[in-house]
Amino acid sequence: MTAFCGIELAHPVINASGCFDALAAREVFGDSLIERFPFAAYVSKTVTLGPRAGNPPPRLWEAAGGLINSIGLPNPGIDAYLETHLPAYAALGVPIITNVMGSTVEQFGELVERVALRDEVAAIELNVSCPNVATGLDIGADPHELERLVTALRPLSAKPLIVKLTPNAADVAACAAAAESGGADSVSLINTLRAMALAPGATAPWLGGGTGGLSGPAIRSIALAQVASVAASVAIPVIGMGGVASGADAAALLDVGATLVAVGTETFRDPAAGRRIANELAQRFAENAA
Amino acid sequence: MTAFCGIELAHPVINASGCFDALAAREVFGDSLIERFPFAAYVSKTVTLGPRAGNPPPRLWEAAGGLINSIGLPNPGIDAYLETHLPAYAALGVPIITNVMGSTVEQFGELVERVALRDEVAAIELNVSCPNVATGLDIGADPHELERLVTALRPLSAKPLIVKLTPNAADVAACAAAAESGGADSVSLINTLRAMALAPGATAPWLGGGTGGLSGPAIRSIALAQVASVAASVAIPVIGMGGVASGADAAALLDVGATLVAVGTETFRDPAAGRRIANELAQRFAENAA
Amino acid sequence: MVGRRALGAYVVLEVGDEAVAAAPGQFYMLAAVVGWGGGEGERPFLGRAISALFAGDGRVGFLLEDVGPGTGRLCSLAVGEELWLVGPLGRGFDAPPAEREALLVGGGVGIPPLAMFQEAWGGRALLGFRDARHAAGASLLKDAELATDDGSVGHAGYVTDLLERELRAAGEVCVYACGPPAMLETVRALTLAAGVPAWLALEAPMACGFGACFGCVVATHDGFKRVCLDGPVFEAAVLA
Amino acid sequence: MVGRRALGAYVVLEVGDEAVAAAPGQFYMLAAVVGWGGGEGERPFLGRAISALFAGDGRVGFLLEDVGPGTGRLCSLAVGEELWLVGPLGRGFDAPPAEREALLVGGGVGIPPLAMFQEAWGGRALLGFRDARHAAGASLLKDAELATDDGSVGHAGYVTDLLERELRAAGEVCVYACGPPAMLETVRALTLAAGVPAWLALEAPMACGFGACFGCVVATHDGFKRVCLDGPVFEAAVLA
Ligand SMILES: Cc1cc2nc3c(=O)[nH]c(=O)nc-3n(C[C@H](O)[C@H](O)[C@H](O)COP(=O)(O)OP(=O)(O)OC[C@H]3O[C@@H](n4cnc5c(N)ncnc54)[C@H](O)[C@@H]3O)c2cc1C
Ligand SMILES: Cc1cc2nc3c(=O)[nH]c(=O)nc-3n(C[C@H](O)[C@H](O)[C@H](O)COP(=O)(O)OP(=O)(O)OC[C@H]3O[C@@H](n4cnc5c(N)ncnc54)[C@H](O)[C@@H]3O)c2cc1C
Ligand SMILES: Cc1cc2nc3c(=O)[nH]c(=O)nc-3n(C[C@H](O)[C@H](O)[C@H](O)COP(=O)(O)O)c2cc1C
Ligand SMILES: Cc1cc2nc3c(=O)[nH]c(=O)nc-3n(C[C@H](O)[C@H](O)[C@H](O)COP(=O)(O)O)c2cc1C
Ligand code: FES
Ligand code: FES
Repeated sequence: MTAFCGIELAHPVINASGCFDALAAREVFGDSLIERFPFAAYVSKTVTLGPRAGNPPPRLWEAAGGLINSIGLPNPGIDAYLETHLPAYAALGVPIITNVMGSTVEQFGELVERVALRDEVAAIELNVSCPNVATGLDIGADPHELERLVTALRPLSAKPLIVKLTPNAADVAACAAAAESGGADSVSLINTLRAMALAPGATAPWLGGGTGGLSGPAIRSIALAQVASVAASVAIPVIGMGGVASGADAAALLDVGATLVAVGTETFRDPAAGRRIANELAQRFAENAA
Repeated sequence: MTAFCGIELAHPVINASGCFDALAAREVFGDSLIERFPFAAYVSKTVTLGPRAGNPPPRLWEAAGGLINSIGLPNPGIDAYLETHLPAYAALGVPIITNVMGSTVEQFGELVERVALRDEVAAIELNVSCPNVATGLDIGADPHELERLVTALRPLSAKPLIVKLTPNAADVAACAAAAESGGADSVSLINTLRAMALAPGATAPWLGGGTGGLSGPAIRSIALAQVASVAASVAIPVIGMGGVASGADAAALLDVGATLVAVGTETFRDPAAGRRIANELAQRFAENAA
Repeated sequence: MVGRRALGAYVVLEVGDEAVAAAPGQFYMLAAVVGWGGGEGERPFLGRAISALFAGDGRVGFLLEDVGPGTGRLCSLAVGEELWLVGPLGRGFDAPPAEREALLVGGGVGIPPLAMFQEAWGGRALLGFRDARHAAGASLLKDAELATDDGSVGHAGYVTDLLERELRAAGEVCVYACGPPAMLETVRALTLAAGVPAWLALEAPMACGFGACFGCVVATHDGFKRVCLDGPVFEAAVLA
Repeated sequence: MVGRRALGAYVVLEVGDEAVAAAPGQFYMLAAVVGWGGGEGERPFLGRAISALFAGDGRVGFLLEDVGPGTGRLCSLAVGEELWLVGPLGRGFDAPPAEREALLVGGGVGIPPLAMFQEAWGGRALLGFRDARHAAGASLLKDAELATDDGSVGHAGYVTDLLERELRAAGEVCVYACGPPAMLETVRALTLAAGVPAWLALEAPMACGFGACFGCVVATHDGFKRVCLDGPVFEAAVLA
């Protein structure tokens, strides 16, 4: 068992927000998914106040050792999320972390207040880092703004608040420390790095959103550096992610100070990656103990 | 011919600082190197006031689609550089760009003044971005500090000043604009991204320097996004680099607004990469013109 | 992988799988276990979506054309080499309404869904190809009428010319189509104009194939839909 | 690649090249043109430094052991597959002084420089291996005295035990060594203590192999030196 902000988890591997649609996966892989859910907790895709359609396609570009996405945070909005999605997630049998994003402190406040009312939710993750949406980035990259935001949100919920930091910052450790000062219970990182690709044979951007965010093995070593520097700078637990594809990758993040590890892009290649990585981790611990 | 800050270049492909030791290459590959020097200009490795030994080994880690280095800017110091290296570089037959780094405005000032006296030097590149040395980073990531630095250095030399920006910044375009306001003639980017790796089977960092910088194909799409955003924000010419391995990669950087392209890590795999990429570029232009 | 044969410009792969039956139009995500990625540009990284050509008795078949690093590697697989396989995925074609004749319209690597459709429910096939080498793929269906761009086999021109002719001949038909985007767009326009029901099996760049990434969307009158989850088969009338 | 054969635990590759003669201890940077990178961990990305085993007449030979993704791919190459090759690189061994007997000490994949040395200038070889399967590599030299870790061939123990014996037997010798870091460290300590001149061919992680990256340094009394440019052969006395 792994303890995280007072929540008991079966193992330290969870999904990265936006990289696993549990309802779609159940539709595709059937109820066996719930019996053996690959992750120790389920993190929702980012939810905003109103519904969002997301960016026009194409939304994906395969990069060297990774993926660039410009999905653009499509989601049904907080009403539909709370009414339809959340009760369905609750049936997964693992703690639910709801990830929210607003463009202003007020929007964030409304989102946190509404989510706080729901017993199904174990923790709230604040996406202040999505590189596809200008507002989220601006708050998350500036320690002062970030501290102000978290300070304002802290009184609105007794649930653990996780701040998902932006990696597109000069000093991520300073941002993490600001989140901690504001009252965050945990920080998570890294989100995708701003990236771009041109259409083959053309001079225009390939992605409908213009730019996108890079994830996958290409960002693994950047994630490790940022998680190490953040974990050394704050006392609150850290959720590490970025390019994790194996137990060894997960172990490295734990070794530099993360409490949990999240898996995103690798689940696209292997839908059972969460379970596989948790098993590989358990085996490493067993070998080290022996 | 390509024009850059009043310098005429045979083609738009130059080397990235620290990724090609022209003297060593001549020793290894012979004088044929000079007859067909792979780059249109030669950028020196970063030079500091005093000599530096660099970081303890190991200095290299192979990452997914790239390389992490913690070389630590070994160099003979400005005296030996001006006395021994520079005259040898001058024999290469291409314009010389000298890359310098100080820890303070004063150090930078002394470096620029001394280099400015030398006719062999066509332009000066200011390394305000090396992630391996704390000081370089701090100046380059903060637009105000950067503008102050460039403003102070501008009167010290009539030679073109190129500011090599750090990619580990929240808003690289703002840094570029600050460099331009300070009087820079050009900006170059991207330098390596802060990254880390653990030794296999260990919990300690592999690299002697603790962390290092990621280069190569893994950072290509990040470089393209940063170069595009910088080129859209400044009027001065931009030198684009980061993961360039082919004419197509170079063309993409030119398409988003770069004037020159620099090649680093790819020259490790193919010492003639500069010439190959310039040829591939020329072929593309010929095809597009036809 | 248990079998491999060339078919004109294509390669047919046969892969051992725990034999879930796939519906016509369903697909799998495929990747080679060894030699996936690396080399120039370090691609492929993600799996590749490939339609089932047949499925059952512990085997799944695929029809491939080498158009890039991913399909290139899959085409180069030798018998005995291992594959990552996720599927069957997506919503395929439904059985055709009894009162209408099914017209199967497609071409190129779009023929596997149509071949499975014909095997299950019959239907008359109109197929288009670049040239004779590609037209060899038509042997996967029965009695197909052909068109080739270069006129080397069948009608010289587009397969949609053949469809236009059929739509003018006022029979009660419905259309099932799979092929390159431009072909499907023409099928959509023609059938809509003719008031004939049509179902199209679409392609889109995919990262996951099971609804996780929201990367493969297509615009419909009801907003963006995931091709991998809500499709790849869509009724022509719902597409925006 | 023009030739390939197994030799115990090793593979010997023969590659066509424009036949620059290489000196004993010089090396090449090698990468496969196809299938370099990708797969688990997306490595290898850079070329791999491999010593010449022979060179001339348009051919270069290499001795390889599969210890990771790079050497693994090189070992898997079939005749006819293409290689990227940069070299010969580095400073190899110089000819031994006439007045001293050359002792060649090494093991594992460190034997190619010693084999070329013996071919050029003679010398008596003391070689260490893990076991009999690896000791097959000794056939690349003439009349080598062997040690194996498991005692299956020759002396049971380290090759440096044999060197210690030789250094006690007060002949006028000089030592040329190539092998794993721990072995070379012992050779350095023993020869230094005995006041015997020794040259060591070192290994270091390399990105370029031609002095460009400053990544391969070793500490000497004169500061860090690049193994690829100033070495790989260093006199034992200069190493810090
Ligand atoms: C549901 C479905 C079923 C399919 N069925 C089949 C089938 O049965 N047989 C078959 O052969 N194919 C089929 N395809 C098509 C197949 O999936 C693609 O051709 C394949 O993914 C191409 O991969 P590649 O690496 O070979 O080529 P790529 O190089 O990926 O090129 C394919 C196209 O992708 C774009 N592209 C180029 N570079 C990139 C990049 N870096 N990132 C993103 N996009 C890029 C370009 O538009 C290019 O033309 C199907 C596709 C779908 C969605
Ligand atoms: C001058 C010279 C001559 C050589 N001659 C020969 C020869 O003749 N024959 C031969 O077989 N070998 C030779 N070698 C050794 C050979 O170059 C290495 O064994 C090879 O580079 C290993 O590559 P790999 O991918 O197979 O293994 P790797 O996985 O790269 O492992 C090799 C070692 O590198 C380290 N390592 C692991 N992961 C990484 C990483 N991601 N980045 C950096 N380091 C890592 C570890 O210490 C590991 O033990 C020589 C080396 C040098 C420098
Ligand atoms: C397709 C895709 C969609 C994503 N959507 C979200 C999102 O909605 N909210 C969020 O906070 N992060 C989102 N992310 C970022 C991931 O949660 C994660 O931080 C990042 O991908 C790095 O991890 P990885 O390399 O394991 O994918 C998304 C990433 C991808 C690839
Ligand atoms: C081994 C190595 C050494 C480098 N040394 C320097 C340096 O001395 N000064 C500098 O400004 N940049 C240095 N860089 C950064 C490169 O100039 C370049 O900005 C970066 O590597 C991205 O380009 P690439 O992906 O083509 O390598 C170095 C990079 C590498 C890989
Ligand atoms: S491919 Fe990921 S949602 Fe369709
Ligand atoms: S390997 Fe690059 S300097 Fe030696």
